[in-house]
Parts: sequence; structure tokens; C-alpha cells
Amino acid sequence: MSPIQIIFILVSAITLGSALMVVTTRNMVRAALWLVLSLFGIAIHFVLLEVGFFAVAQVIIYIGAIAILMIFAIMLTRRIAQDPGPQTNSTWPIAAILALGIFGLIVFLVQGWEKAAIQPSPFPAGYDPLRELGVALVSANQYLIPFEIASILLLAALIGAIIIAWDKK
Amino acid sequence: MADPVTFIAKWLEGYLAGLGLSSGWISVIQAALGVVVLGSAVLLVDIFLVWVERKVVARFQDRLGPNRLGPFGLFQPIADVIKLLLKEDITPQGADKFVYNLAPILALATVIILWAVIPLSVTVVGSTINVGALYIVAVGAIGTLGIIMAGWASNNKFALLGAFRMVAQMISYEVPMVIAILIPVILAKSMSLADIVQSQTVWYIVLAPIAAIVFLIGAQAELGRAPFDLSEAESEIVAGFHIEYTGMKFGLFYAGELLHALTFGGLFATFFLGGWRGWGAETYPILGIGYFFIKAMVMYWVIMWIKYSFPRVRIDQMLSFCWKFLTPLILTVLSITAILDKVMTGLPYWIYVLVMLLSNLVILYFVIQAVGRYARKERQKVAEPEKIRVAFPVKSSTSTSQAS
Amino acid sequence: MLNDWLFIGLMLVIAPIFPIAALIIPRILAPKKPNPLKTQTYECGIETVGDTWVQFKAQYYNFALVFLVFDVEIVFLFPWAVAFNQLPLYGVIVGILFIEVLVIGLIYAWRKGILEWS
Amino acid sequence: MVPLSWYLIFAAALFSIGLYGVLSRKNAVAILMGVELMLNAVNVNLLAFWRYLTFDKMAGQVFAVIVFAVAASEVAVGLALVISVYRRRQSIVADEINLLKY
Repeated sequence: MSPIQIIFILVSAITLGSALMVVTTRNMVRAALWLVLSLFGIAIHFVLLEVGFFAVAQVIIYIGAIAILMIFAIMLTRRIAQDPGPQTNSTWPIAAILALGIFGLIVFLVQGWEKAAIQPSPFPAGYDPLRELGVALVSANQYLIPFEIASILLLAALIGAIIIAWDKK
Repeated sequence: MADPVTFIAKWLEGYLAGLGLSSGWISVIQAALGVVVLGSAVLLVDIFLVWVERKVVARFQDRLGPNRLGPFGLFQPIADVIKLLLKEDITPQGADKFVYNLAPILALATVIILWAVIPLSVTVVGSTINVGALYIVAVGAIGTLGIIMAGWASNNKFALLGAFRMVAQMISYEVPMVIAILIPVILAKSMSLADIVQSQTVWYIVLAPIAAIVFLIGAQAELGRAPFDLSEAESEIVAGFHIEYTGMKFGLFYAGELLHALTFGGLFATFFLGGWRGWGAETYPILGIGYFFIKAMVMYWVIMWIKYSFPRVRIDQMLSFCWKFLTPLILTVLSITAILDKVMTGLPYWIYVLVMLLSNLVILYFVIQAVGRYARKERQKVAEPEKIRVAFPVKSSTSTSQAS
Repeated sequence: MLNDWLFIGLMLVIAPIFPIAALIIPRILAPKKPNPLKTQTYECGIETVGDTWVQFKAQYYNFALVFLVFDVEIVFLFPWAVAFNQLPLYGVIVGILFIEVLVIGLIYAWRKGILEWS
Repeated sequence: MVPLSWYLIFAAALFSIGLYGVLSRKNAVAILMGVELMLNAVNVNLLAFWRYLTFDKMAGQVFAVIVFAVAASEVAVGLALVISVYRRRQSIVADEINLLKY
């Protein structure tokens, strides 16, 4: 096994382990902290995929903003954070079977796919995916519309969240 | 001997190759040694910073500061460290042990990690990743999380309140600060800090003075230093998020804070003051390290100067200042800088610099006018308070004389 | 590309060792005599009343919300800034438009009183 | 390097864990956390496919950008809903929010 494969397995184990803790921990703040670790593991995966930009964006957006927003929301709705009762609903076995089934199905499909074992080809010399992304995002014949719509989506989310959370009835 | 770091790296490479190691392992060993040397050096500077900070604050307050131990009291921080190491470590009741212990580690480690991308000299740079500017923001985000962990795990109302205040402040000021970082990135067309320094034939503080000022204010807030030190308002919440930490754990927070200040000084130097650039720094890289640290220390001193000169602001003032003033201002500057930069491609460089500087100065002029007008209005409001409505109106002559 | 990240990866592993070492040394050297009085929560000498989780001002959440939306926008302007040399003028204007859309959101939040602290 | 299938299986496992969280947790914030995990699994897949199959086209990266924006919007609106419900009913247990059930 090459060193990168070992790193991949280690990081995957940490990511999946902490993801499991996210969905099973009773204490909500702890679940949020496990979520942070899991998302950080995914950032390392992005580094291994040679998209460093997405790795840092992952840390900034998910850990720096989303996780903090979640912790704030947990603190605001504090009562249930230490809810002594069970944290899962009665249908959890069905959920577990469904999740395992989907996982099994995807693994089965991936195993049967002829391109599953391919290796990535290195980037050509002088090719900078980050720069290409920057051009693609604002070129009219490429992805200008999705980019601007993302902006409007965020605007709508901001306005919607303000209206939902703070309407005075 | 002009470039000892590269010389040592080359010698090490040759030595390890002689031992029969593969090139991959050699680069790993080199990088690991680099990390250890960089981390230790940064921490040594950190211990020295305790002395600098205490000496400077003493001078600001017309005192002498530490002067007993060694020449000029230079050994005082070493005594401090020994004291902290020998103090009892108290874990408060109901604390979440693991998170409680993790928070101070994060507080210092995130600051050390920042130094991985800062170019100390033309050849001495940890990593030249092409997302260096965003990497700094990302590491800062993990630091924010460390604060919230400390506040939550302490199981203390003051700590949690302090953490909330600190985090609200840090995330608010992150917005103008990140946009202020975006402006040097636009000017250099690269996110790698090495490239940003390399392209500063004219320091960016000349091309983008407003961005530099906003970055400095953002840094001050990010550090939680006065006038933005609400998280440790002694009269309200005692010490903020690290109230329950004792001994070396408190020491780690303290060391992290000091080192963070120097790091922001270094980042300011990298983004706006030309980093290691200076006379002869390209041919003698060792000079570059000196220049860089001189600039970083000057900026560290400016940060301390602001800290010890300003009173604390209220939390509503602090957040209003960020969202209603700094963010619109820096967004305007960003738009104008971006368009001007594109329009002026192909023109001689001195015209480019002049136009950039002039546009910034014009914006600054209007901003100062607007702030002055706002301040006058506020002063009038305070000088002429609204008349208090009384249920039974008294004689009108007394009430008018009161109001005027 | 991955070689650039090697240094940072090692930094992530090695940097925490310094503070961890600083926490382990007191474990050996420092006294450890906790008692219930000493480990009480510190509240200026007054015994704590009730739960630590006091109700917080909802304003903290508001600012985090506005911050989240701005943060996402700004991060995706960075590739645009890096590609600046390859962009035509309209590409630059479109990028600015991207962020100016959010200014509408900021103005809305401002008018709605979300940015007030009271 | 790592073969593509490893990434796909990793993403599938993460997606399943997220799905389990969404379906089984009672707390509304925990459900949102599960959704985050699922979106992240999608992002890993998108970027892995981009890197291994079509790194000369930008579709994979742009899609990942959109997923980031969607995740942020989803959390903003989702948590606003949670807070709104909490203010009215003093509870964010998903089972108890059943006004629309009948």
C-alpha cells in the first residue's frame, strides 16, 4: 500500500467514526463537535483529491460558519440539548436497515462498474484547476447563470430565515 | 553563506540520499524538521513576546515593567513559564473533561499552524499552497471553534457568555477582514502568500490603504484586544471564555493570544507591507527574515498601541461598526478596485499605482466627511436629550429651561 | 500539488504536540489536591444559581446567520480573483454583481432591525 | 494513488450514516446534521468524479460550489424553522411537531 492509501484509510476511518458519533451521541453540543471532526476529515479528502480550494472552503464554510450557527441554535433551544429520554424515534431499526440497504446497493453497483478501479491522470503542466474554475464561474458560455443563481439563492435564504425566525406575528 | 536555510536543506538532502533513502522519505524528513524548527522558533519568540508586551504596556502606563530578573528583566518570562508549569491545574465541577482540555491546545496550535504559509524570506517558506490566503481564514475559523469549546466545556455562565460575545465579534469582523484580504489577492492575481509578496514591487498599503486599515481593525477584533475586548470585560464577565482555566492551560491561552497578535502583525506585513521585501533581500535571503520580523514587530507594536490607547466599546456599537460601516465600505472599495484594475491593464505601472491611491484617498475623504456628519448628529442627540414626558405637566418655564 | 500540502499535513500533526507537552509537564510537576470547594464554578465568590445554560439573546444567532451567508459568497469570489487576468471586463462586473446581490440582503436585514442589539 | 471506487464507497458509507441520522433522530437540529453529512457525501462524489474522469471540464467543481451554497441556505432556513418552532411550542422534537399530520 502506498502512503496515500494509508492516509486515505486513516482519514476515512476518522471521518466515518465521527459521523457515527454525530448520529448517536445524546449530547447535542458534542454531536456538533463530532460533526466538525467529520467535516474536517472530508476537507483532508479534498486535499487528497488535489482540490485544495475546496478543502479550505470546506473548513471556512462548514466549520467556521455552519457548525457555529448550529451550536448557537442548540444553545438557543437549550432545553432539549440535555433531554434525558431516548434521542431516537421508534422507527430507528427501519432507518438502520434502509441505510445499510442503500450502502450495500451502492457497493454492489460500484463493484460491478468497469471504471471503478481507474487511477487519476496527473494534471497537465501549467494547468491550474482553481484558475479554470474562476474563469468558468463568470463566463457566459459556461456557468455564469448557476453562479448568479447561487447568489440569489443565498439572498433568498437570508431573507427567508429572517422572516421565519423573527416574525412578530 | 547568503542563504543558510537552503544550504542546510541541500546538505541534509545529500546526507540522507547517502544513507540510501528514497526521495519521498527525504522530503518528508525535511518537511518534518522544518515544521519542528519553525514551531520551536515561533514558540521561543512567543516567550520573548511576554516580556515585550509587559514592557510596552508598562511604558504606556508610565511604569517600568519587569526589570529585576536579568538584563532589562529579560528572564522574567522564563520565571513566568516555570511558575505556570508548577501551578495546580483545577478542573471545575461539571466540566466536559475532554473538550475542556482540548480547547487550550487548539488555541495555541491554530496559531502555530498559521505560520506554515507565511513566507519568511524568498527561499524560507513552509508551504506555497495556491490557496494560502484562504488557508489563513480557515485556520482562524478553527480558532473560533476552540473558543466556543472552552466556553461551553467550562460549565460556567461567565465563560459561556464570554465565548458567545467573542465568537459573535470574531465572525462579524471576519467578513470585512476576508474582503480586505481579497483586495491584495485581486492585485496579485494569486492566493499564494509567496506570490503576493513577490508581486509587491510597490507595497500594497500604497495601492489599497483602506483595505489595510480595515484589515488592521479586523485583526484587532479577531484578537479580542481593546477597543474590542468585550469578551474579557472584567467588570461584567471577569475573564471571558477562559475564566475557569488555571496554570498552564491558562498559560496556553495567554501564549496563543500573544502569538496571534504577532502573527497578525506578520500577516499585515505580508499582505500590505511587502513581507520580506527590502534592500538586498533577494540576493541575501537571510536579510529577508530580518526585514520580515522588523515589519511584523512594528505592526505588533501598532496593535499594542491601539490596545492600550482606546477605551472599550459597547457590544452594540462594536457590531454596528462592523456591519453598518466597515462591511459596506470595504465592499465599495472592493468593487472600485476590481473595476479599476481591469480597466487599467496595459497602462504603465506608475499610473496604475497613482490611480489606485487616488481612488482610495477619494473614498477615504468622503468616508471621513460622512463619519464626521454622523458624529455631529450623535453629539447633538446626546447634548439635547428628548424631553421626559411627565404625567402631570409642571410649569412650562421650568421644563424649557431644563431642556435647553 | 500534494507536496505543497505535505508541510501543512505535518504541521497539523506536530503543532499540537507543543501545547500537549506543555500540559503533560504540570501533570508530573504540579500538585494535585482537588477538593469540592476548590473545583466549584467561579462566579465572583457567589454560589452558582441554576443551570449554566442561561437563555441567550437571539441576536447572537442573527449575526451568525448574516455572517454565514456572507462567508459563503466571499469564499467563492476568491477563484474569481485568482483568475482575474483571464477575465474580460464583463466577467469582472458580473463577479461584483454576485456580491452586490448580497448587499440587498444586508440592507434588508438592516431595515428589519436584525443588526440592532436591543 | 487511490482508486476511484474507494472514494465512492467512502461517500456511500457517509451518505448512509447521514440518512440513518435523518431518519432516526428526534431532535430537529440533529436531523439537519444528518442532512449535512449527506450533502458532504455528495460533494465527495462530485469532486472524486471530477478528478478521476473529467478534470478538464469544470462541471464537477461548479456543482460542488452550488452544493456548498445549497448547504448553507439549507442550514440557514432549517435552523430558522427550528427556532421558530421552539419559540411557539417550546420543543424541537420532530415527533411532537405534528400540526400538519391530520
